[in-house]
Amino acid sequence: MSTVNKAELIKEISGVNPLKCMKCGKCSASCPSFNEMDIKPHQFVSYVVNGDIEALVNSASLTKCLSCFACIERCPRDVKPAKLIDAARQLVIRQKGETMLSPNEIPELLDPETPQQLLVSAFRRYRR
Amino acid sequence: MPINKEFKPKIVAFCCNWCSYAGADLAGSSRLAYPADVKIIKVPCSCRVNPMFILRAFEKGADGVIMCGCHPGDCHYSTGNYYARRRMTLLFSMLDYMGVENGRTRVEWVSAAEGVKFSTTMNEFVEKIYSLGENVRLGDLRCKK
Amino acid sequence: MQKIVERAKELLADGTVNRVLGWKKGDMCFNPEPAFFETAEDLDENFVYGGFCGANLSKYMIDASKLEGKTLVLLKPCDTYSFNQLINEHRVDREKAYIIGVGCKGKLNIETIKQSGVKGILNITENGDMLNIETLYGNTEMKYSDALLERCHVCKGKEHKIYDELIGESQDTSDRERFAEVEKIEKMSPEEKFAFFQKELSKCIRCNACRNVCPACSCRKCVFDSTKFDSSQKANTDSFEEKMFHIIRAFHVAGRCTDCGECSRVCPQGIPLHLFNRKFIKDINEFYGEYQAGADVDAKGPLTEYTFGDCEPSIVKERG
Amino acid sequence: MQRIGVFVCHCGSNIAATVDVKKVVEMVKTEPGVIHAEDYQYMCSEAGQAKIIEAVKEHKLNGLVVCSCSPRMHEATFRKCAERAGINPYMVEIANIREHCSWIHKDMDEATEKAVILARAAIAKVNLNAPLQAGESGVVKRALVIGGGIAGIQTALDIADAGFPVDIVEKEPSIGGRMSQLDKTFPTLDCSACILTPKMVEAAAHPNITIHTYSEVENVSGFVGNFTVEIRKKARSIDMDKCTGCGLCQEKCPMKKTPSEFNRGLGNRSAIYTPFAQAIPNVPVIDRNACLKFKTGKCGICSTVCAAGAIDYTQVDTMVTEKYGAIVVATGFDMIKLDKYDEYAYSQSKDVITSLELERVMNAAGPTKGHLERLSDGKAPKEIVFIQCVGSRCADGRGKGYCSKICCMYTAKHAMLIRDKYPDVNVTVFYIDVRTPGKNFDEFYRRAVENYGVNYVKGQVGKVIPQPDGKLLVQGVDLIDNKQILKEADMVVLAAAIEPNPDVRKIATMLTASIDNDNFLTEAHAKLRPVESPTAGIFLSGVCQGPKDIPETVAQAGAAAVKAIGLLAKDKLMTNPCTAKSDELLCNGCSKCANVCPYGAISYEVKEINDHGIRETRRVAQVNNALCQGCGACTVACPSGAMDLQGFSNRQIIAEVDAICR
Repeated sequence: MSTVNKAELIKEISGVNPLKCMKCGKCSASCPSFNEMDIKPHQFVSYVVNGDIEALVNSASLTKCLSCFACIERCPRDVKPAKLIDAARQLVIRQKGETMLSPNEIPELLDPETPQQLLVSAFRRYRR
Repeated sequence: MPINKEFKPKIVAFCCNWCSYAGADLAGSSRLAYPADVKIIKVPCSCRVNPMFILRAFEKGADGVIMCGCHPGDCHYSTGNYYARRRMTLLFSMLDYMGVENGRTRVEWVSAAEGVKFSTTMNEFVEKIYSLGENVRLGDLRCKK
Repeated sequence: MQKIVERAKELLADGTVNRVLGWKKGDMCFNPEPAFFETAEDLDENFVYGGFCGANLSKYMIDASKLEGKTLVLLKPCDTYSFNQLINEHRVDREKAYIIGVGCKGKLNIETIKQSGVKGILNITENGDMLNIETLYGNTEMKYSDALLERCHVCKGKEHKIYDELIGESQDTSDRERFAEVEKIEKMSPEEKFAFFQKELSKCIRCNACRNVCPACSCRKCVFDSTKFDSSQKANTDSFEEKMFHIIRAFHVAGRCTDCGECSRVCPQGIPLHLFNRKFIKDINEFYGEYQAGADVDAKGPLTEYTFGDCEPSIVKERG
Repeated sequence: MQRIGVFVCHCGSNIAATVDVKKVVEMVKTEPGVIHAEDYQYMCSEAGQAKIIEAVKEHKLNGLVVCSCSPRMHEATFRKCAERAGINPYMVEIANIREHCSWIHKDMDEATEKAVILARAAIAKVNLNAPLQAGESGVVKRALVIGGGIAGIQTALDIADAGFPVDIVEKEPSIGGRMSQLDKTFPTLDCSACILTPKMVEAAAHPNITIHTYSEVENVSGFVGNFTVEIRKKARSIDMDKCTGCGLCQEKCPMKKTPSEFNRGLGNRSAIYTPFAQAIPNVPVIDRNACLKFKTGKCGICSTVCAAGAIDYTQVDTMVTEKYGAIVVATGFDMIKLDKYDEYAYSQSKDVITSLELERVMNAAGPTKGHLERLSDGKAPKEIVFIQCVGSRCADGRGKGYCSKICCMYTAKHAMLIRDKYPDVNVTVFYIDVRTPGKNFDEFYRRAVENYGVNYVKGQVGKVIPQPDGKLLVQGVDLIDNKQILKEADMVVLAAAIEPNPDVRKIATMLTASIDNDNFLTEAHAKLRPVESPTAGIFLSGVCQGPKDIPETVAQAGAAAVKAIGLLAKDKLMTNPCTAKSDELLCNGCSKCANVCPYGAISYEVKEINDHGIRETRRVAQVNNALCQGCGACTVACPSGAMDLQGFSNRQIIAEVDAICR
């Protein structure tokens, strides 16, 4: 898949129009995992706009985002960076040809450093 | 939705001068496209639209008629659209009662600021008319046969 | 009937009224027609009042209001609604009318009698609850209540809404749901509805009887006769025109129609025209609150009024 | 049959790029009534108009169809052009082939076909057009200004100086408006009261100005040049003629714990009060909801102490009815409510305040006598954080979509004033953009940074967290450094968005003036008629039309005044000739039309009619052309078709329908 297509796919999955962003930074200001992230929430938008999806997909932010939705809640332009990162995750999942994780596999994969909230959030979002 | 390429619907849109016609102008200056099947007739107010005009359009082969006016409460003449609302409600109800598909008639309140709404409304309406197909129930049957 | 004639003669004699508006005998017992009477002799000779006097006389008062002096007009309970509506629209002059509210126990429909299989009717006489029918083929009888006009089955009541004096007893003959027929059509599929009206309306010969008899359809010149809408009167040239005519006719009287049923009574083709008017009445009642045209002389009428919270036209779609 | 000329405009490439104008010309030539058709680059230009005039002369045309931009743009131009060519201006129809065609369609064939149909509809209509003559109506030489803030005061002064009487209606007990609440004004930092109060005094003393304070417009009828307005003067409970403004009543009033609206609820006032010391008129009002006398019947201290005997508890609202030729709306603005912005802790901490509240705090007559202090504990703050764009530029439905325009500048002002007076206080401003278009505005902002050391941080604040020790933890971001910032502040100031005064919608409805979704009044033309409402005779002054600072407001107030003066200076106005007209021969006299007329323009006359030889006395409808605005409600209410609308007649509209459905 070309980078252009991936960027389009991210927009489609997330339902977000990144061009609405006015670069105010309120997402990064709200983010509880800001310091853990290599690509900061307000930067997600420009990565999608510029089509640099590879970097986004490989970034630590993918796992560090807690899906707490503070940025979605507070974004004044309705851009919702968390939805973008979420779409990037979906992209990874779909690439691997898997759409779900069996609960039995989890203990093995579990990193003790992983925040609780991320786990809860992941279950909330990916169970089918 | 399968679109019949042969079918070019005729759609008459009555727009009040103050809000909806200006809304259509705004849609134009914002380059918000909607199908060319829609032709707009300017009236001073939605209350100028006589049911006769709507029936006449159907008689002459229109496939859909839409009336747009200022939002209730915003009428340039203060009360015109309130009367229009009652008139059109009763007329549409009667057409429905007589077996005319109720998607062929529509009233939408579009302000001068709602170019986007004007365009989306027209797109929806045209799509609806395409899905209903040609207006065989109301047109001049004998001439067409 | 005799009481009415006596009183009419008195009022003519003492100069209270210059003429009497009533019904005169027709060529058959079942077709009396509206007429003006100016002398006692004329009254004695030609006046009639009976089960077949269904004609609503209020519309004739438009012309009578322009004549010299007062006119004695005989109104049945349901006719008084029409008269009130005409006062509301400044079409008749209350001062020019002397109203005798006449008793009514429901009016008869000759078509109903004929449809029951009775042929060659010579004479029909009322006998209490029964009708004695003389025919070429012998005598028969029928219950009075079985021969009523459609409108009498949905009678508005025995109360006269306006009168100067009352003569005779009235009774409420309603025994059907007023909107039952309308509801039945509303429940049909669009195809069935269309087929129903197509069938009924294709019978229309544009004789204009419905329009000419209607007390609400009283324009000096109908839009279908004038050049104002490029719709001047002519025979229907296409299948749509009769629909347009009947929709517009009903629309023009919407909120003004008292549901007197004259349109259906006079239609020579037997089109149930009241179904249009009654649909508007039903909608008005549902959307804007109960309204009976002619019940209140000072009412503004539902189509010349509004409230901020009126339903949107899309209700037609939502209601399904 | 008319002799019609069709003129198709290219509008440069605006139309010609998508519509084959030559083909349109060819196609319409065969339409009934069309004698001549041509196209031109710019029909509205002088050269284009000259072509029209030439064609009228050459072909003896009596009707024109111009296929061009929206009639809202150039209908008036082409009507004037027709007049110059010697034909009636109402014999012109516009086919809108730009906004309704070329601009929205991409396919050339499709757009051309539609343009031809639109032209045909216009031609069909012109075939039925009749020359119309505009009537005349008089002008009442008096203006009404709704709102007594700086916009209203300036407009009133300008109109009054031109020699016309003006009434100001202000709903508060004093004129002065928002500006009277401000401490200093940018970019010069002069004291707001010092420049406003002289204007207030001037307005009060002006022989041509009448001020109705504590009053509201209750009803408006009529039309341009001749409005009738009912004004409710709310019961002040004070005899304005007797009151000397000594202030003793306020001093003695026992009910001193009522939140002061003027101080944005940060301080208290008495139940009998003037909003502020320099109030005009300097006559208090009794707040009947707060007054002990009105609540319990016991008290009456103010009446006892008033030497002038001015207190009158029995006063009731009075109605004043006055006629005006022009009405200026100057209803101003308020700050938005911040209840949807929980993240800034506005409702949780007294030390999170709006900028307008800060104005009161900084003002010497304010609740803290001008000392900068925390409202929670009265301590002097050491760290102050300003947050920009709170509720402005929001597309998420919580705030306003527009930029409030004034916040960047007033925040720079606040920051500068604080740093000037309290150099030990650190000031941080979180901004998205700093917008400083205006004379000396950017210099002002740079001064705040360069000379006063205000710390501007590009980024937003995500959250303000009140701490147990009373401090406020501000979590923001510095987008330039790409760092999240956690900062302990003593005070947080929110630059809340401004919104039009909520009452304006009610007023706009009364005036039938159009208003947008944000409650700003719409101007007749966004660029060319910015101080007029589309409703004739209504003018817009100040923030009711859009966000503005003081210099802009004053400029617009002057412009609105000039427009109003231009109207009042006329002796006669030409009326809209597209009015309803009743055919006496068809009229039933049923009153349906009069029932729906919003202007009371229809009356009934009993007169003798000659109906094709039959002479009869009939009751027939008469339309007052000066009152009729041409909406057409009556035409549909009329069952017989006797009532018709000139310029939009039944036959004309039907001809258009037929042409489109052909």
